[in-house]
Amino acid sequence: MTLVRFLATRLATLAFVLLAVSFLTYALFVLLPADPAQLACGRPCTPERLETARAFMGLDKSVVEQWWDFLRGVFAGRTFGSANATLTCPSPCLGYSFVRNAPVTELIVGRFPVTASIAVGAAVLWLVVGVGAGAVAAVRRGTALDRGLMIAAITGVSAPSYLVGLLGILLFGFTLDMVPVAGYVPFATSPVDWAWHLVLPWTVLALLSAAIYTRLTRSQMLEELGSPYVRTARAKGLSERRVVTRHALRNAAVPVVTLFALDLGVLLGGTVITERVFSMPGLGALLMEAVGATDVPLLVGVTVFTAALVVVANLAVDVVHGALDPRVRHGGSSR
Amino acid sequence: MTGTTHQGGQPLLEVEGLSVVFDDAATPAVDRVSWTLRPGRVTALVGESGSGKTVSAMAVLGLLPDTARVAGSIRLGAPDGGATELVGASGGTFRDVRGAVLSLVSQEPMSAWNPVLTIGDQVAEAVRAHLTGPSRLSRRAAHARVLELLAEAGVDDPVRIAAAYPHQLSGGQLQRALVAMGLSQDPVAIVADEPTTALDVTVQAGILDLLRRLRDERGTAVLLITHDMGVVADLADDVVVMREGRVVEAASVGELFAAPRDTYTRTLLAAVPRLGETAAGADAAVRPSRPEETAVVLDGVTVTYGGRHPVVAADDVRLEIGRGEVLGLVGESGSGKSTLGQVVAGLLRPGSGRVVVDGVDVARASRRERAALRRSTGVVFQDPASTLNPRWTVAQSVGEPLRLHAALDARAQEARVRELLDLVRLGPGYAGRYPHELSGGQRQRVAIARAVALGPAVLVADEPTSALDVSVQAHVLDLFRDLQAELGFACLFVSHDLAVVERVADRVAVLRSGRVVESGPTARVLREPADPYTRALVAAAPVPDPEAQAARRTARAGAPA
Amino acid sequence: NANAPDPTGGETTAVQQGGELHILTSSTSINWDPATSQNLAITTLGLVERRLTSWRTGPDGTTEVVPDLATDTGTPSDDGATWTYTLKDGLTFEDGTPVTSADVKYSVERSFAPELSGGLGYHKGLLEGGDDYSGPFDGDELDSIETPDDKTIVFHLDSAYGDWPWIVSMPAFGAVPEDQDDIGTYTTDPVATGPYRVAETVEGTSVTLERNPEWDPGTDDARTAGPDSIVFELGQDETVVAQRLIADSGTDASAFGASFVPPAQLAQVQQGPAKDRLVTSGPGALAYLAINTEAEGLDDVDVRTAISLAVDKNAYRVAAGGEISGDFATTLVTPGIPGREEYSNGVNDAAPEGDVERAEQLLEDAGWSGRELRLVVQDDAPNLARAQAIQQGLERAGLTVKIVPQAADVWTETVTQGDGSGYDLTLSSWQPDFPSANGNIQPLFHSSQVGGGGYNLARYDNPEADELIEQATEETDADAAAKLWVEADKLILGDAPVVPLIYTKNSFLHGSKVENFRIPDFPAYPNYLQVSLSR
Amino acid sequence: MSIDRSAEMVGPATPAVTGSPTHRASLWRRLARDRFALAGGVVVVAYALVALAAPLVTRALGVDPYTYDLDALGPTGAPAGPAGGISSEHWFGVEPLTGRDLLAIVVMGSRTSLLVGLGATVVSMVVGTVLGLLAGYFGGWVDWVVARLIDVLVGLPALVFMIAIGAVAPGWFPRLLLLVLVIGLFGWSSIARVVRGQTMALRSAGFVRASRALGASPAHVLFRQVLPNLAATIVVFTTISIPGAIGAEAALSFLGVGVPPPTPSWGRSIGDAVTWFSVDPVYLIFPGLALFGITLAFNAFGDGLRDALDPRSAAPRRRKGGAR
Ligand SMILES: Nc1ncnc2c1ncn2[C@@H]1O[C@H](COP(=O)(O)OP(=O)(O)OP(=O)(O)O)[C@@H](O)[C@H]1O
Ligand SMILES: Nc1ncnc2c1ncn2[C@@H]1O[C@H](COP(=O)(O)OP(=O)(O)OP(=O)(O)O)[C@@H](O)[C@H]1O
Ligand SMILES: [Mg+2]
Ligand SMILES: [Mg+2]
Repeated sequence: MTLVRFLATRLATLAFVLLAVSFLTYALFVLLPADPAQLACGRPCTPERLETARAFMGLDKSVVEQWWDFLRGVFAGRTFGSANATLTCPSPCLGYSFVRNAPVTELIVGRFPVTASIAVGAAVLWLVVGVGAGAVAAVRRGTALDRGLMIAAITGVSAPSYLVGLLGILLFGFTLDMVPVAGYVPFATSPVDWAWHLVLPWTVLALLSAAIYTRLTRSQMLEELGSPYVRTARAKGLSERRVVTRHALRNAAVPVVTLFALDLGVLLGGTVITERVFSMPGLGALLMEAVGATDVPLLVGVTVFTAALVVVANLAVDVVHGALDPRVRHGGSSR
Repeated sequence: MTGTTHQGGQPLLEVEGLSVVFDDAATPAVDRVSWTLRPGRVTALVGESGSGKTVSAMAVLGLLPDTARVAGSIRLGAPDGGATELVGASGGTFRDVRGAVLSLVSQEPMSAWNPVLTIGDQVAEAVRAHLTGPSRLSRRAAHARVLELLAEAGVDDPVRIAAAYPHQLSGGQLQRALVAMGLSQDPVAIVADEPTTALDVTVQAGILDLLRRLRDERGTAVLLITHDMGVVADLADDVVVMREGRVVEAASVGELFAAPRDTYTRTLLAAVPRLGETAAGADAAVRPSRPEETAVVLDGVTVTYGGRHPVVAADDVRLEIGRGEVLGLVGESGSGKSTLGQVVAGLLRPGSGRVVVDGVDVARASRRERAALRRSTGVVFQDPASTLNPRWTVAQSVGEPLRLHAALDARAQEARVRELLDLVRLGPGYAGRYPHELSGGQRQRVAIARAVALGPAVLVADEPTSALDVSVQAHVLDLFRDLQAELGFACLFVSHDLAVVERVADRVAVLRSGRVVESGPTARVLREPADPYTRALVAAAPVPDPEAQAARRTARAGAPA
Repeated sequence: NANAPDPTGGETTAVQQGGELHILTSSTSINWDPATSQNLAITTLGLVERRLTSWRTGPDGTTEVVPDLATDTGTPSDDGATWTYTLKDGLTFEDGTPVTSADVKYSVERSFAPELSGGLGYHKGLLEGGDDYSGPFDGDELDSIETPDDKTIVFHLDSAYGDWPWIVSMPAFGAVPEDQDDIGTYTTDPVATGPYRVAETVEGTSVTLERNPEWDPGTDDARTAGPDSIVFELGQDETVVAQRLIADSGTDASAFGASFVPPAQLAQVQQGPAKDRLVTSGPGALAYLAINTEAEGLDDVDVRTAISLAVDKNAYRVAAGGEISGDFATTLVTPGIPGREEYSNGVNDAAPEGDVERAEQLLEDAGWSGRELRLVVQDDAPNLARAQAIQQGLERAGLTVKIVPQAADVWTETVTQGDGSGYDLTLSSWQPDFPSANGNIQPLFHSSQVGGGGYNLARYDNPEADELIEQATEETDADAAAKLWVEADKLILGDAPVVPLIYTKNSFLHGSKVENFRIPDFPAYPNYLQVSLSR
Repeated sequence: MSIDRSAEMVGPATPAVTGSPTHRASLWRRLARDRFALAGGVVVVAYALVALAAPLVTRALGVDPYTYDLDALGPTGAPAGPAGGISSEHWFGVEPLTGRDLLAIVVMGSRTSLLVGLGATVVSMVVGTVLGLLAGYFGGWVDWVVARLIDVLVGLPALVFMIAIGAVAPGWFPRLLLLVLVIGLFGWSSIARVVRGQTMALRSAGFVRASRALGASPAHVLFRQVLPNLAATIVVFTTISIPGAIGAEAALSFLGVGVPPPTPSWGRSIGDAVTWFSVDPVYLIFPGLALFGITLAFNAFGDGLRDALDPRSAAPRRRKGGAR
C-alpha cells in the first residue's frame, strides 16, 4: 500500500470518526433531560426569556440542523448575534461557548498544553517504570521481588487517584514542603518550574497506570521466555540481559505498545481528576466545566478534539505495531 | 583417513552417567549416558526418535527447560588441561561456554528464530556476542561477516536471506542460516542437531563438506545428531547409538558399519533405505494406482511472494496426480516444494494458473465445496513444531479433525486417537503431553497422525519423515503404503531423501527455483536422469557405507554438478 | 456570630493599604460582563464595576444599601412607580472619560439583549415595556429609562416597587461606555469604574487586578480598597484550598477561600490551630425540603404537615456538618432580614428531632396511601448526605422514600421546568439576591414562579398568598411592608408546602495576614470590598 | 498386519509413561501446587460467601447499615472519640455525618461492589475479546468497523453519556444491571485493541494454518486455537480491571446511574472517605482494605491461572537459577 493511499484512508477514517462522535454528542442532548438555556436564562427566569435564550443559542433548531451548523462552522467559521453586536468564531470553529463567551477552539488551544504536559510526562514515567518492573518480575519469577512488585502494582490500581493526589499534596507539598502543591507554569515561562509543578501529577497518574503495564509486561515476558527462539538466543552465548531485552522484551512489547498509544491518546483528551486535585487548567477541567454548565458547544468541541487524538493514537499503534512485528506488516504471509 | 592425527587428543567433552528426568515423567528421558567428544573428531549421536539425543545435547549446553532435573557429570576440557564441570554450573559459566566454545545448530529451524528480527541481525548478534572492547566488530563489519558465513553455509542469495524475516524463508534456508550462526564464533566444538534434515542432498553434501573442512583445518570437534546413516557414514569418526534414553552401542564408524554388535544397531542399519535398492514400480503395480483418474491438476501455476525482494516460488508449474498415485516432489531447498504443497492444500492462492483438486476447481469452488475439499485433503506440514498448538495436548491436536468432521462421541474419539497414535508408534502415554514435551520426531509423527485421521482423498506430505530415525521411518513408510493401499489417496510427497522417494513414489517431479525441470516414473528419473541437475542430485545422495561414500565424494569433487 | 473583631471600629476609617490579596476560587473563569453576571454587590464584580447603589456591611453584621454611582439610593415618585437618580460628580472610567447617565442607561439596556442573557434580571420584569424590548444593538432604546441630562437618570416602572434601591445595586446598573463595548471581549476586559481594573487574565488559571488610578475614594463609601493588587486563583479544588489555608504557608497567608469549607475540613479546622482563621456567617440562606403540592396525596395539607413533623432536622444538620453549619429554621423569612418575626404555629416549633408520633397519627387520619416518595436531589456528596438524613427521618414515621440523585442541570430541569411530575420531594436552599423578605418569599411561593424556570419548587399555588405578596411588594414603606411579609410567611407555612430545615451558616477560611474579612448577616457571604492585608 | 511386523522389528518406541495427566486434570494440579494462587482463590471464595450471606452476617453481628447513630458523632459531624469511633458496638467505627455502622456498610457493600466489579469486568472482557479476535483475524472491513467502534467509544465523554443513560433509563430497568452494562460497555476498548494485535500475529502461526487446512471454521480457529494463546493477556486485564470497575460504580452511583444511596457500596464509602482522610483516616481504611484485599486475591489467583494455563511454565517452586 503506497504512503499516499495509506494517508488517504487514514484521513477518511478520521473524518468518519469525528462525524460520528460529534453527531452522537449532539444527539446526546436530546436524550439528556437538561436545558442548556437554563443557565443563560438568568434569575428570575421566565418562560419567555428561556425561549429567547434558546433561540439565540440555536437550540430551537433540530439536532441535525445544529450538527450541520457545527460542521459548516469548522470550515467556514460562524458569527452570532445582530449586525452591530456580533460574536465571531473564526474557522476552524469548534463551536462558540455562550457560557464562557469565547470560541471553543480558543479555549481548547489554551488548555491543551497543560493536559499535554501532564499526559506525556506521566506516560513516559509509567511506561518506563511499568515495563521495567514487569520485565524484572518475569525474570525473577516466583521470587519475593516478583511478589513485592505485584503487590505494589495492585496497590497502585486499587487506590483512588484523588486520594493518592491528596496524600501527595499533604505529604510532599505541606509536610515535607518539597514540591509546589498546585498550579501550572507554562514551559515557556520557566522549564524548571514547569517540571517542578508537574512532578506530583506525573507521579500520581503514573502510579495508577504503571500497574497494568507491569502486569501485562510480566505475563507477556513469561510467554516469550518459554519459546524456542529464546533458547537459540541463549545458545549464542548472549548475556541474559540481552536475551531478555532484545529478544523476549522485543516480542513482549507488541501488546504493551498497543495499549500505550491508546492510553496516551485518551489521556491527552484530559485527565479529569488529576487536573482537579492539582488545579491544573487542562482539557479535563474544561470538560468538567462544560458538563457542569451543560455547555453543549464546549462539550462537543472537546469531545471532537479528544476523538481526533484517539484516532491519531490508533494510527500510531498500527504503524508501530507493523514496525515491531513483521508478520503483521506482511499481512501474516504464508509462514 | 582424515582426522586420525587428532586421535587420543585429550577429550574436549566427557559425559559420564548423564541422566535427565522431566517432571511428571515416569522414566528418565536420558538414562546414565556416557560418551566423549575429542577435538578434530566428529562424534555422531544416532538412534531412535525420542531416544534422548537432543535432550542430552541440550544438557551439555545447559539449555534444558526448568522442568528437567539433570544428574551425572559433564566435563568440559580446557586447552590448559584443566576441566570445568557443567552439571549445575552457574549461568555465567554457561554463558562463556555457549557460542564461543560450544555452539549449537538446533533441530527444527523454523521455530528456532526470533520472528521479529531479520536473519541478518540475529546472526550478526552471534558474531558480536563474545567480542568486547577493541576486538568488537563494527556493525558494518559484522554484516559483511554475516554474508560471508551465509555463503559458506551454502545459501545462494545471502543478501536477500540476511534481509528476510524468518517467516519469509524456506525450511532449508532457515536451517542453513542456523548452520551459519553456529559457525559464527569459530567454536571449539559444534553441536549439530539434525543439521541437514530439511536440505536437499546437494546442499546437504555442501554442509557436510563444510563441517569436514572445519574438523580437518581448525580441528573443530563436532557432535552430530542425525538419523541419516548416509550422513553418518559420510562424516562421522565415532558413533554413539541411543535407544530409549540409553546408549546401546558406541564404536568407530568403520567398526559400526562393518560389524554392528547390538541388535538394535543392526535393525537400524537394515532399515536404511538405499537408493536403487527397491525395484521401483515393482509394487507400484500392486498399488491401486489409476492415473487415468486425475485427483490433482496444477496447470500453469505461478506463485510470487512480494516484499522488498520478490521471489518467484513457483513458475508456470504443470503437474498431475492420479488417484491412488504418489507423486514424489524433489528439488533443492527453496525451490518451491512447500509452496506447491500449500497450493494443493488450498492454503495459498496462486498468482495465476488453475488448480483442480478432487475434481473441484479451487479458485471457483463455493464455500461448501471448499469446506468439503479441506475435509478430504490431509496435510503434513514441513515443520511440525510450529503447526502444533503449544497449548494443546497431543490428544487434542490429533483429535481435532475428528471433532471437526467425524460425528464421534467422546469415548469413540479417544479410542480413535489412541489408534492413530499407535499407528505412528506413539504409546498412549503421549496423549496427554504438550508439543514442547516431545522430541522432533515425535512431533512429526503427531502431525502425520493428524493428517491421516480422516482418511483423506488427497494427502500433501511435506518432508513427513525428515526428523525420523530410519527404523521409525521405515515403519512410517510402510504404514504409509498400507494406508494408501486401503484408502487409495493421491499424494504429493515432498522429500529431499531420494531413497525415501524412490521407495514410495510412483512418479517423481524435480523442481528447481520454481520450475519443474524433469518429471516421470520414479525408476526412470532416478535411474537414468535426463536433466543435469537431477543427475547432480542422484550423485550427491549419500550411501550408508563409509568406504563407498568416501569414494563417491572424491568422484563428485572431480566432476562438478 | 464569628465575625473578626474590627480594630479600627469605624466603617470608613482608612484600612491598611498595600499587599497582594489572593482569592482561591473553584470557578474556572470570571465573567466581568454586568449584563450576564449574577454577582452579589459585595463580591468580585463590585471590585471593578460600581453600580447606582451598593451595599455597605457594618462590623455588627448589618447590611444597608448605600449610594454608589448615585448621590442617594433613589427618590421615588408619589405612586412609587418612578425612581430618579443623580450621578456623583467626578466619576470617571479607567481611561479618564467621565461617567454619564447615558452609560448607565446603555448598561441597563444591553442587559435586555438576547446575546447577553443570563444575568440578574429582576428589573426586566419591572421596567415599563421591558418585556418586549430586546436590547440596544439594533438601534432602539428603552423609553422607560430617561436621561434628561448627563447626571440624571429616571426609571419608569409598571407598578410601585419598594425594593427598587436594592434592584439598582445589581450588576446591570453599572456603567458601560457604548463606544468601548465589544460583547465578545467585555467578559474578560471590562471598563473599570471601581478601585481596581483587570490587569491580566490567564485562561483557566488566574485573573489579576491592579489599582485603577482614576478611582476616587472620596466618592465611594462602600469600598476600602486595601490591597494594591488582587489575584484570583481559578479552578481550585475545595478540599485542597482548605488544606492550603490551614497550612497558611507562602502567599496562602494573604489568601482566602471563596467557597465554603467542606464538612470534613470544617471538622478538621475546628480541632486545629486554624480555628481562629475560620469565619462563620450568621444564619443566612434558608435550607428547606420542598413538598410537591401537586403530587398525588401530597395535595393533602395534613400529609404535608405530617412530613414536616417527621423530618429529623438534627440528623439533617449533622449531615450538613453539625452545629457550625446552621441554626434550626422555623420561619420562611430568614434572620437578618428587616422586620423578621419568630412565631409558632404548633408545627414549626416541634423538637429538631421531629415529632414522629404526631406524624404517624396525622398520616393515619389522612389515610395516607403509603406510596413511595421520590426525593430528587443533586448528585454531589453534600446533597446526598443530607438527602439520606431526610430519608431516615421520614422513614421513622413509616414513610417510604426513594432518593433519586440527578446531575445538577438535570435536577434544575426536573424541578423548575414542565409539569413537576418528576418529583415528590426535593432539597434546596435559597439565598435572596437582596435583603428583603420580598426576595425571600416571592420567588419561592408566588404562583407565577411555578415551572417555566421559576423556583416555586413546592408548586405552591394559593391566590390568597399571591394577593398578599403583590400587596407587600408594592408597599414602599419598609415597616408596613415587613408586617405584610410576616403575614405571608405565617399564611404560607400554615399550608406546609415546604419544611424549613436550617438557616445555613457558611464558613470560610482565610490566611493569617487577611484582615477585615467579615460576613454580614445578609448575605451570608464575605464582603470582598472591605478585605485588607496586614503588613 | 504391517504394524505387527515392524513392531517386533523395532519394539515399543515409547518409554512407558504411566498415569500421564490429561491437560485439564493437570490444570488443577498446577493451580493447587501454587500456594500463592491457592490463597488467592480461597480469599475470593470467602468474599463471595460473605457477599451472598451479607444480611445474615450483619444480623448475626447485630449491626445494620441504615440506622443513624448521631450519639456516636461529635459536634462537628466527625465520629466521636479517637480511631473513627471504634467501639464495642461499632467494631469498624462509624461513618461521619451519619453515625452508621461501618462494619455493616462494608459487609453489605460487598454485594454491590462485587456484583458490579465482576459483572462489568466480565461484560467488557467478553465484548473486548470477541471483537478483538474478529478484528485481528478477519482484518479488512471487520477490523475497520471494530477499530472505528473503539475510536468513537473512546472519543466520547463517557461520564456525560453515563449521566444521560442514567437519566433516560426507564424506572423499571434494574439499576444494578444498568450499572454493570454501562461500566462494562465503556470499558472494553483496551483489551479489544491488545487482543486484536496479538491475533494478527497468531493468524499466521503454523498451527492456525494447520487447523485451517483441516477445514476448521473461523469460529473454531478463533475460539479453540487462538483464544487459549491469549489466556495470559485476558487474565491480566480481567484481574486489573476489577478495582477500576468498583471505583466507577461509586462515581456512577453519584451520577444517578447506579444504586442510589443509602444502599452501601465500597466505592461510595471510599469516595467519601477520601475527603475525610485528614480528619478520620479510619473511615478510609476498612473499605479500602476490603477492596485491596479482593484485588490482591484476584491477581494472585490470576497469576496462578496464567501459569497453569501455560504448559511451558514450570511450577513456581524450584525456580531458582534454572537453565539460564
Ligand atoms: N520438556 C520435556 N518434557 C517432558 N519430556 C520431554 C521434554 N523434552 C523431551 N522430552 C522427552 O524426552 C525424550 C527424548 O527427547 P529428545 O528430544 O532427546 O529425542 P531425540 O533423540 O532428539 O528424538 P528426535 O530424533 O525425534 O529429535 C522423548 O521421549 C521426549 O518425549
Ligand atoms: N512468506 C514468504 N515471503 C517471501 N518469500 C517466501 C515466503 N515463503 C517462502 N518464500 C520463498 O519462496 C521460495 C520457496 O519457498 P519453499 O518453502 O516453497 O521452498 P522449499 O522447496 O519448501 O524449500 P525447503 O526444501 O527448504 O523447505 C524460497 O526462496 C523462500 O525464501
Ligand atoms: Mg531431537
Ligand atoms: Mg519446504
